[in-house]
Amino acid sequence: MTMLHTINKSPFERNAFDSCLTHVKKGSAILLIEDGVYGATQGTAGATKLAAAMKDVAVYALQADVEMRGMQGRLIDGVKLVDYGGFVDLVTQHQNTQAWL
Amino acid sequence: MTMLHTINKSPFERNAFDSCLTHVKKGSAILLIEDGVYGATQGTAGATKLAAAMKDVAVYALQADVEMRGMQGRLIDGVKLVDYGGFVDLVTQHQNTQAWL
Amino acid sequence: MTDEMMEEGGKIKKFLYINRKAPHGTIYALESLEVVLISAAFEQDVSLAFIDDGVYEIVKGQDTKGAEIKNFSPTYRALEGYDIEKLYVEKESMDARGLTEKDLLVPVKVLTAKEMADLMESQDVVMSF
Amino acid sequence: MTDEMMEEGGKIKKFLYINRKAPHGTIYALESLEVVLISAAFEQDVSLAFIDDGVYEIVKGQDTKGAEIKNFSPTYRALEGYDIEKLYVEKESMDARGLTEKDLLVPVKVLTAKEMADLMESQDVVMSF
Amino acid sequence: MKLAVLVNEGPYTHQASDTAYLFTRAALEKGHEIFRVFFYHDGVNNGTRLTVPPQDDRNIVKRWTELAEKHKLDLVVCIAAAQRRGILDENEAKRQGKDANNIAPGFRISGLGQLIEAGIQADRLVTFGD
Amino acid sequence: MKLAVLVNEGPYTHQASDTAYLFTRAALEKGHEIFRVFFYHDGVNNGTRLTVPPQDDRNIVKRWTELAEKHKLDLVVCIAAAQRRGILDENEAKRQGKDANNIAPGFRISGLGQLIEAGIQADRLVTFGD
Repeated sequence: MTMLHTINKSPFERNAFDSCLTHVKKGSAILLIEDGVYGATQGTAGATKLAAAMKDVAVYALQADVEMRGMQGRLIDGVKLVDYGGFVDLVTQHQNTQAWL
Repeated sequence: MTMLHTINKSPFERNAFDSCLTHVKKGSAILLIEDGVYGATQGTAGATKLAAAMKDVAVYALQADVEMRGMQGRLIDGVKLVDYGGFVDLVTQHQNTQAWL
Repeated sequence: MTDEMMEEGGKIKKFLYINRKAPHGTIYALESLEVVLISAAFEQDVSLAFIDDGVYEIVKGQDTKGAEIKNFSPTYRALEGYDIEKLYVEKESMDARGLTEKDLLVPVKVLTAKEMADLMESQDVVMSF
Repeated sequence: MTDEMMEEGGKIKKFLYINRKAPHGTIYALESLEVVLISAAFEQDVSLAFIDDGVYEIVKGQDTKGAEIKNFSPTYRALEGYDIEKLYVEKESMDARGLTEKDLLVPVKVLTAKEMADLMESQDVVMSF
Repeated sequence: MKLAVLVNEGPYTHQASDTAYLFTRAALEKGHEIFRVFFYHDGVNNGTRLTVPPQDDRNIVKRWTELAEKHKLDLVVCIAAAQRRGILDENEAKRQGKDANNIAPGFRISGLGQLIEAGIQADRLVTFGD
Repeated sequence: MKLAVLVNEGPYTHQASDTAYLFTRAALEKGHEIFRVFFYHDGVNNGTRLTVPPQDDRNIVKRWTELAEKHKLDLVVCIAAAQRRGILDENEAKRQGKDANNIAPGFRISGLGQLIEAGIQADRLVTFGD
């Protein structure tokens, strides 16, 4: 069984990002939405942690949230962009979803 | 001129506590309210930083908020407890107030 | 799905309620507890997890008189009467806050973060507050 | 108080609006901007500070079409027309986020955290969003 | 697949209610069934018909109402959370002795049991909040 | 001294409105003048008369109304923030074509200029929020 973890908080402001990375298991997926997308931006401490986690975990980001924050072109390699339909697919493809609020 | 800084966030959950400590100047005061009182509890990383800041800055905590969280008797030495009237006095005694929300 | 059929034809699912926020500063802890109490009537397989600031929810000695707010912390003690007995607390979260099991209102099982991650993956429904 | 008397008998105070939150995830950035725009009519001495995630508010290239939300970021460019020209950004906050002045929508003055602390202490009214 | 959605924050203040709406719409477009959208905590504030957002911005409440009409969605506002925050329908207003109500079309007020039931009946429950 | 208070969060959801109330009451007890209490962001939700909190808990809206009556407090709800969130008085409801209003006694709806004015006129402005 694998899980989908969603993160909607900036890694600079809240501990949700770090707490999620502590609890994500191999084979699971992380979807960054809302302010969570800042966690995948180049040149930040969060992205370094995320890159390390990406050996075991698939990382996605919601495209509309990336663009509304002007972060398009700034994400680290390996983060896959999805639209809202892709978000729905990730939910149905995983056994359960945990929102790191 | 000296300032009163209020912190109402847990240092574990948000960056308000750390950001306040970065911006507080010698002679100013910090008042911990609401979830901010966790920042002064013994045996935590926040309290170590706060103790270092206390050489230059007076630190207060709102008693009602300490008690409602069961943290009475757990605060580090040197943190002065005030009631809501004491909160009012701190506001009037300092030139301005910045709330680290 | 790990559904089992009950005699009435209903499903039994594993529900995990994850509490990550401090009490009082926001209402999430209180309203999470209200969900948990209601869930007891549905005869599901209910677990509660306390991680990060959520461990503060079940700290002893909460006294809300000075803040003139209702004290809901004794309600955690009532969970047992609703047959909600699987309470898990994360060790790393307690350690970082200078807390031990003796500081808690209710009997709990202490899990490491790794064990907590295993628990999450074994659930059908995870609600986080 | 550093009040000065204007001809009309009014006071001029130093107002500092501190922006510490990312835009879009919450409404604080947008509603803070609404306060700043209104304040222009009162002929006070207005400064804006962007620290922590607040620096994201004035990042270039924000495109809100996909999220179907109104894009308010161009409004920061209009501040100059309201004679609101003192915009300060904290260097440490930009550095931690991999941002430079070239990434910003509007001309700003970059301050260190220490200089930002000095700015705060020199104000009459500090509002934080 | 049968999905349930939990919305924990009010309109405009947090992006959560926007994301929940766009997720729900996308799920319907993909042919999934939305068993229920449950509004809890400040999420109950999505269900007031008294909002008047700026004309050049989205109307979050109206969007929910229209989506519900189009797809026969079950939009449930938690009664306990709604009472604390002042969201009432006609029955509740009468029962509580209030002189007005503010629930928006397409929403109904009910108990927390509806959330648990959604967790049981739906194949997936997705939470949007702060 | 002359104080002004800014409340940025709604009742119950965040402790901010409790702290603001207890601070304001303490300031009045100490003989200070409260120039104005301004409600912004979700703080406007403090001004709805439709709340029905549990009987064994505090009634946050009623407390503000009573404190305002006793001390002739000026409780101002920001009109722009209120429109987004569905807080209306009778005039606003009429102007916007809404069939109900929900403002609580003792509160009035006005513009953001009232907040700036409070900052100018009061000796201190204190902010409570999230």
